[in-house]
Amino acid sequence: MSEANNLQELKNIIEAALLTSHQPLSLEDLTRLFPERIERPSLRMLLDELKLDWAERTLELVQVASGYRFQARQQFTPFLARLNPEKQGKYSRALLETLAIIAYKQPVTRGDIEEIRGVAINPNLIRQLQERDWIDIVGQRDVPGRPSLYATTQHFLDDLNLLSLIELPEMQDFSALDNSSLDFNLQG
Amino acid sequence: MSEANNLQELKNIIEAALLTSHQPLSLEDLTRLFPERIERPSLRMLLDELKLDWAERTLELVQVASGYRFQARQQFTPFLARLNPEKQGKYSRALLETLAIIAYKQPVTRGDIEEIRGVAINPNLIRQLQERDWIDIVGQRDVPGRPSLYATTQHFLDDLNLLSLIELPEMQDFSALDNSSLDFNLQG
Amino acid sequence: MIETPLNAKIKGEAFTELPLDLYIPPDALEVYLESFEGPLDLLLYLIRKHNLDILDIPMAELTRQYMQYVEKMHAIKLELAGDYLLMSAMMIEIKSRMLLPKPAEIESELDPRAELVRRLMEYEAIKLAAQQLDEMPKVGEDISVASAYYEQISLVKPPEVSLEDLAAAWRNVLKRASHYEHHKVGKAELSVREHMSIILRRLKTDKMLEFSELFDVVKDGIPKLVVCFLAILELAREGLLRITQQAAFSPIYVQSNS
Repeated sequence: MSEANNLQELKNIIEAALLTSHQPLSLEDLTRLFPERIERPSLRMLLDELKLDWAERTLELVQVASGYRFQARQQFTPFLARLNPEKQGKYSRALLETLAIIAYKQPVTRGDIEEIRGVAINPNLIRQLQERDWIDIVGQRDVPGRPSLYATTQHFLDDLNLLSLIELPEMQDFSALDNSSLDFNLQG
Repeated sequence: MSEANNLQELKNIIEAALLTSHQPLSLEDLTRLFPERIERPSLRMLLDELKLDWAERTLELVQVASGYRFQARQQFTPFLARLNPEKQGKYSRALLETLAIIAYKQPVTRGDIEEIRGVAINPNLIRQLQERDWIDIVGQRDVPGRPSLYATTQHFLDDLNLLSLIELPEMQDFSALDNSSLDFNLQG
Repeated sequence: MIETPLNAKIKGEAFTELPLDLYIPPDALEVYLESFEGPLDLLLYLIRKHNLDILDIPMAELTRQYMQYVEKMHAIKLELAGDYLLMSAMMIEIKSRMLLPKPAEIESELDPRAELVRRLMEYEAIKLAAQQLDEMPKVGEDISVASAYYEQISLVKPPEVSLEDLAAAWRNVLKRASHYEHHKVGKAELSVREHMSIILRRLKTDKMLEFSELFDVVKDGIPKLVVCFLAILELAREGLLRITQQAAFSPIYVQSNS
């Protein structure tokens, strides 16, 4: 087999793998596809080519936190949405606020979350977020009771189409105003 | 938009739907993609074209019992198999509970399962159970969206070494038994 | 401007607008008060509604407003979380500290409101962030990920599931959903459920069957025939199949509603 043929063959295998995988594939996953050794720069080059091949097509090749995946272009969303009428309901505000606190302030304990929201938290919320694989326990805080510390997962980033936490919309963190400026205003 | 453009657009929507669907899509599913009415002969024609478009590519469009699906060509199977050297893990609690609900309450829709468990269900779970050939679709409920009805398969009974569902552990307090009308021997 | 989003229906009518003043239609009161996520949320709402300066909160006014709402919650016996009462106490404390004359040497001490303001701002930021998270496209909702089929030849056996695993899982479901009494399943119901699936499967291949074809009178014993009959009735009740007869004494047909 000529080298060009060989490269095309490798690219096809990668394409078939990405089109059939329901989760993102990392470079490491992709190297596992082949019995012989393949270097990461070659893989990256093939992925770039693949991205170009699909530039004008129905899916796009994107990179998210845990790897590469094909996903339908945005323009098809309204059509595809008609296929799944049993849509999951909207998320409750309590769940979204809990998720936001974990995403922006991680790692946090349940106590931290309750402190920020000013109300006790329903343990079901945490469980729901864990089942969705959006958060998990990354350790315990070294205080009496050793409460669990929660953080968001890679899967959370994948589901929100993000490469890393840095890509989250910036939080308008009013509280980060330093105390001196606050002080000044408060004297008024 | 010219008619040719319009047809290309319809074909793209069908392609995006088939490439991202977890299960085969029937003609009826495909008609649901579009807000306006589309005739079955037109759909069939578009599917034929799509099949041709992909004739030389990594996936093929095939028709199976419950509809159309894209699948990786045979030649890629050995490569794709290397991706999942699944450790003989354990199934998640969510998967087991989903399976239990289908076993005990069949036929049920995804919505039924979510209602009983009180949390949204990951579509991958259903897919995993289908791939294991433990559940399948036995019909659609006649409500808007026509959600699929899932039931356990013969293969599920075989794998659990059961002759019939009746051999599942009984889940009723004996004290609560009061439907004496059904008391005669139903185990036959 | 932050508003408390309401997704409430009262007597079938969507109720999306917050009342402009303190008058709230009696039917709406409960839904309305329940829509606050907690004392901080309620305080933020009051501050925004009355256009108060969050950096210079008039404590007397805010405390008065807050207490009015809390009393309303109390009056309609809304389960009043201790959190709301705790906040009242904290606000009254701040108010009284502000009333005390300050000796010159502690003039530089932090404003008693500082901690409350910090918490309100932090909460407001989180509230906004939560809205942003909600609006982001997500996999499974607005993002569809490629998942074409491929033949799996797995080299390792998939996990085993034992009967005990399954029973334990079902017990767990029941424990959590204890209010679903009818989810308890006895053998009689199980055999009916099994036959429901069997009949639906048959109707998938043969779109329409004569009623009698569903029964094997020769092979099946009476109990099984009864179960089969019950399964047909249950399927019809759940709207999963249709039973039709053209005229009296003519054949009865059963067909899937799918």
